[in-house]
Amino acid sequence: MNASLAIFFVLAAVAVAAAVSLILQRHPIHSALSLIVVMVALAGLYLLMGAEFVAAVQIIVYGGAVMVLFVFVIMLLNAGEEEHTNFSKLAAYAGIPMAVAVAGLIAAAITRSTLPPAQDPTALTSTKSLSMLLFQDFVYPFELTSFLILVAILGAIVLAQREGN
Amino acid sequence: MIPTNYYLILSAILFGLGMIAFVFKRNIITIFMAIELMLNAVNLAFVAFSKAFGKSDGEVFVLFVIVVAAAEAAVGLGIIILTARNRRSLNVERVDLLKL
Amino acid sequence: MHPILDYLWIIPLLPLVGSAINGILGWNWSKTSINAVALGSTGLSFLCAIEAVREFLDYFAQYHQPFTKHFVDWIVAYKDLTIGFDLHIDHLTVVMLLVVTGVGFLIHIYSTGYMAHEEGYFRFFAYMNLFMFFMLLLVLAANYVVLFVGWEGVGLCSYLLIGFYYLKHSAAQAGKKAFIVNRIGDFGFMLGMFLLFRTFHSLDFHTVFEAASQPNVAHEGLGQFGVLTAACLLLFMGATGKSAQIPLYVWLPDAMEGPTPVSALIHAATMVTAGVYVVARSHVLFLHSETAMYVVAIVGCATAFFAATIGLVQSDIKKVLAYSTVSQLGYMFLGCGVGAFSAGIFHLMTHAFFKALLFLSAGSVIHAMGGEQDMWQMGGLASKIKVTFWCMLFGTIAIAGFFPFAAFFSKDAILFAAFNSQHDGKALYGVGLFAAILTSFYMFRLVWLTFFGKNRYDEHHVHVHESPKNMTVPLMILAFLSLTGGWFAFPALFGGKDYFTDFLSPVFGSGEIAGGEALHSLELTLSGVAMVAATLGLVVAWRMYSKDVKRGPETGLHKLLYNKYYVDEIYQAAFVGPLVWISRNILWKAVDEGTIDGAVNGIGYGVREIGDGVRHAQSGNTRSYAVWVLVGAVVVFGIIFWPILHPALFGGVR
Amino acid sequence: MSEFLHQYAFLIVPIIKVAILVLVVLTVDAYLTWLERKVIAHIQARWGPHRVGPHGLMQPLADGLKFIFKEDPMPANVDKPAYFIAPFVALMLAMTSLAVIPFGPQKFTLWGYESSLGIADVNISLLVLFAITALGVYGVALAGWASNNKYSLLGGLRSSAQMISYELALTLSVVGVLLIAGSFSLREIVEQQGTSNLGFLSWNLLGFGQGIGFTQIIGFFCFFIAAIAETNRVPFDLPEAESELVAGFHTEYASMKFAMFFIGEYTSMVAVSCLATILFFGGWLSPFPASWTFTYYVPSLLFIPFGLWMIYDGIHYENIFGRIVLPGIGTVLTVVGIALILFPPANHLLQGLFWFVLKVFIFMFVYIWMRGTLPRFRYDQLMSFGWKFLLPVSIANVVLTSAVILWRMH
Repeated sequence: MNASLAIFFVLAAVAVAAAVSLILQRHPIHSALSLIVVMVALAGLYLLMGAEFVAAVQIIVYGGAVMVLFVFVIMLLNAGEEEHTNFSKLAAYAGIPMAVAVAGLIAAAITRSTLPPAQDPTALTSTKSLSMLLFQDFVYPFELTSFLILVAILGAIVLAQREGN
Repeated sequence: MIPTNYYLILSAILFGLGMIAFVFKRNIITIFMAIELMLNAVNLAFVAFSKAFGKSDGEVFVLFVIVVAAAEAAVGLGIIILTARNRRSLNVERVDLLKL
Repeated sequence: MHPILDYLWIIPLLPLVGSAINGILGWNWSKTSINAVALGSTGLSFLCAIEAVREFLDYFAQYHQPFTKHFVDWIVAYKDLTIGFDLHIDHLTVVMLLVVTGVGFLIHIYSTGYMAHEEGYFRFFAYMNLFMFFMLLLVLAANYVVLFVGWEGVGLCSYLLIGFYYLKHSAAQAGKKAFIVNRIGDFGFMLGMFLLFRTFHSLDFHTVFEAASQPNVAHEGLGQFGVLTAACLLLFMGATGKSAQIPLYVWLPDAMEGPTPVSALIHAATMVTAGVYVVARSHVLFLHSETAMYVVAIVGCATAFFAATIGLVQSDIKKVLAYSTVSQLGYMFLGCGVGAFSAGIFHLMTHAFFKALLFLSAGSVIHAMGGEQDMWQMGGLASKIKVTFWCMLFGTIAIAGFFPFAAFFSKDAILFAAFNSQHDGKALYGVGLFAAILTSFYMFRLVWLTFFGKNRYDEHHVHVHESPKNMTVPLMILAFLSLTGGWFAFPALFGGKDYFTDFLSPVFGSGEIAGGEALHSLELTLSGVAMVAATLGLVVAWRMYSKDVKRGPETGLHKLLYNKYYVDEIYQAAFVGPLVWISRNILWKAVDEGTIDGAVNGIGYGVREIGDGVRHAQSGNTRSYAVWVLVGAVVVFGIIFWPILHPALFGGVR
Repeated sequence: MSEFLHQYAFLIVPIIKVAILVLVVLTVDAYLTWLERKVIAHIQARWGPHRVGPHGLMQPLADGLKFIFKEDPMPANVDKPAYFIAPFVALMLAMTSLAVIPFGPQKFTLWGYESSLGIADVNISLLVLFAITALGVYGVALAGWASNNKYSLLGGLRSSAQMISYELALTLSVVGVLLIAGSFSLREIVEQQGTSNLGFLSWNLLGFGQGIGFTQIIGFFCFFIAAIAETNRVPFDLPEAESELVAGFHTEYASMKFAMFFIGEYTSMVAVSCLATILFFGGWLSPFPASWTFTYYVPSLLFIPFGLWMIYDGIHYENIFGRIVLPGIGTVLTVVGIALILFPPANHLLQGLFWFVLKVFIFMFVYIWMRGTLPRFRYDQLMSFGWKFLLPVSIANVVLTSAVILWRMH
């Protein structure tokens, strides 16, 4: 039970607990907060694995931009408690079992599978090597994503602007 | 020294929770968050794998996933705003006309 | 060096081009330019034909074999079904070629005058040229398939031209009738082709005839008939359709609804003789099957007599000529049937001349009478339209078979051959002779009713006038031809040789029944008898119609004949009625509406019902969609992870 | 005892450092409020606080006591968890952001555990810093939303929008520096600025004498403006615009929770100032070329006169503070000054810290100065400025810098 394992379990517990609370919270903003906690915990796990750049990006983009957008929108629409309608009988009865089934399948598959153990997780992925990979091997996907973002921006603007202006 | 499977199991659990949230919650925004949660779970798996195999490709993929998620959030929230304006409700079960 | 033979396709192609130009571009052209195209193309192809004939004779002198040229592979379907676009010339083809192009050209010239005041001038000539194209294809074909293309094509053109006045209901009906009746014949023709292919694995004339000349094939297979008998009878069925023999002759009289030049070209001179041509072309096969020959002879003879009797009482000038055409075609088949193919072809040629002449003259008469066709509304025209009168008279004498006009020789040859044939030759001869009497009778009746006696038409409305030059000149040419056309056989009378038969001998060769020189005293006698018969007909006609007659009441036999033995009505009752009934009640109501539409609509209903059921799955409720996605995910993961999962799933968890 | 220390030094030493840092920062924040009030007062030709203690030096203490002892009401219909968490988030993040900032060049070894001036010395400290500032928005946003009050909500909305908008500019404006330094580590960035012997000319601000360096003055202005916006200071203090929104997002907060926001704001000011110092002003490097040894005495030359002045000024006051405290501090300063002259090693030890603090102090002063001078933006002006001017300019800066670097490399 060395330190890193302890940290892992703590973070994992935090993440799972936050995810559960995301489900249980009635108010979207609480769900959002829980999700932020999950993300921070995941960032911690990334650090634990030595993927520090990913961790930082995780917090900056997810925590600092995406989730802020969520919170912002929740505030903008002044969303209240969610009402528990059950119009879809299917979702009401079959939904959660199905989700559990999928998760169970994946988990079972993982436990069955034999992976090489993580090689020295403390070895940091140097940002340089990452950027080399990103800008040499994956340069076309990278450019494509930039284009995707451009499109997304346009779409968001078109969607969000009120009719008339 | 943490076995990769731990990470994968954790990611599976988070993914499952995300799916449960997806089918269980009624609020569009929360459902959106559920999707983000699932994406995060996948990211965790990616990083775990990239560490397990000692290649950084997984992390690059994570970056891509994050970017795509950001774009998706921008558009999706735009749609949500529009829907909420027109339907006066954020409950997905009340937004079932297959049109704005 | 044979420039035209090497490019033989130029001959049919020219009319096709003319037809295409006129048909596509000619709709707003002046008549002169349309004439230029139409006459130019046909005239050119006539010249080419002459040149081709010259070259062919030259070629034949060298190689002593018919000329066949393979141009392109047309159908290469089955391992031994390879049909090329092949053209073929031998002496038979030469005759047909000259007749078709020559007469066709003359009739084209004539049409420029006759159709001058008609609507759809360009359409008429486009059809005519198209007809020329198909007819030439028919006569030049080197295998049954190309021939069949021409065969169908002329059928199409005949349909189009019969229905030329498509606003006239009777014309449209006549066109349909012609087409459908021909279809019956063509059905037989196709079956014949299939049978030949099945037997000889080829449809090229050369191959088929080579194989057929083998002694062993004659009596193989197919019940008590030989295959060849069956094939010949089927081909002959096609011939009866196209050449208007019993029982399929009924369309030809109605075909007179078309413009008169059409009647002259298609329904007298060329197309209707296609059947004869096919029989003559396939003589090798026919000679192997006595049954078939006998059938041909019987049918021909019967038709000759039958049609002649009907012709006796018709009042419509063109109807009379139509029935006479049928009867003359009967003669030709009689000739072929008794094995005198050259005689049949000979009569075909002469008939082409004088029947074209008669029709065109009749057309000229009608033209003069301003469209009147009923002979009872004419009379005393001889003095008014002299040229037409003389031409008509020439034609009449020719067809009646007076010496020394064309039919005298040709018909004589046929009757002589019939007389000599082993199978009931005398009977055939007798009937043929009687038909000859009838022929001369109804022809002279026509002449007298039309040209003599006091006129029975209204002077004030009808302004009788002679036709223009471009109509009369072809008449004169044809008149000349129908005088001299028979003189090939002149020497035969005096023990000399029959040049026409001689000319065709490379084709028919030994196939000919050698009536022969030995009996030419008998031949003289028979000719004399024929003369007497013709005169007899003339005299009777003169006695009956020279003094002006009123149209008597139709009673008894006369009525029967006038109504053509009620054949149309019988067909109507026997075939058409039931057919229509079946088509309407079974094919239409039951099969089409019930089964096919039922299936189609049923599918439609089914789809709609299913959609109506499935529709509810798409509630628009995102959560249910999500659950569906999850269901799919379960399945997919189950499949993907199966290899590593099944111990886990079946209690193998440790 | 000592082996225990040696064994757990990796825990104990950081804890000690954190304790010290927190103590110092809190004091600094407190006296920043005093400084602010004084400066603004003088800008506005007033005296400012001068009742509590000499020059009102005891004022921050008094305020602190007041905050502590005030009643802490919980307004009706607030979202309790969020309402409660928000100030902690604000303060905690602000404090955390200081954790990665190196205050000096020295590394010292304590109980066999080597550590540096500054809590954590991670090699992506800049990214961490940005991550923390990125999260900083939640404090304000949550507070505004949770307190169930129109003004607060508007404040919260504004702040979240504003922070998202200016964060981009903030991040992009430092890319130039990153390109030059080729590292995320603040320490390396500082050291790289000191490579050449040119003094302040070689700072990133001017960027002379570095191999591939290029002046980041544009980057600096973008950074500074964006930073002010990030910290919700005048002229970007719309989230708490008194004239429009009473007190903006913290309208409903009182006593200690309010104090937390307050402290958090000042702490982030400090942090941002430190960051600006490090990125553009050479951090702890002295503005003079290292070869000019006499500049080592600049600190003492400042301390001694200031101390003497304090002693002289102190004796005007008849009360205990005047008689004892001020002269005491004055004496200490003087003694330190003299000591620095006498003991060069100590002087050497103190140089970096001195310059660093001095630069940060100047930045703080500029903050206050601006608050005293500039009017507040209108909201739409704020947005259009952020998106249509600041962002393009910083992007242009990135492009320009990278182009120059590329050109210099070949």
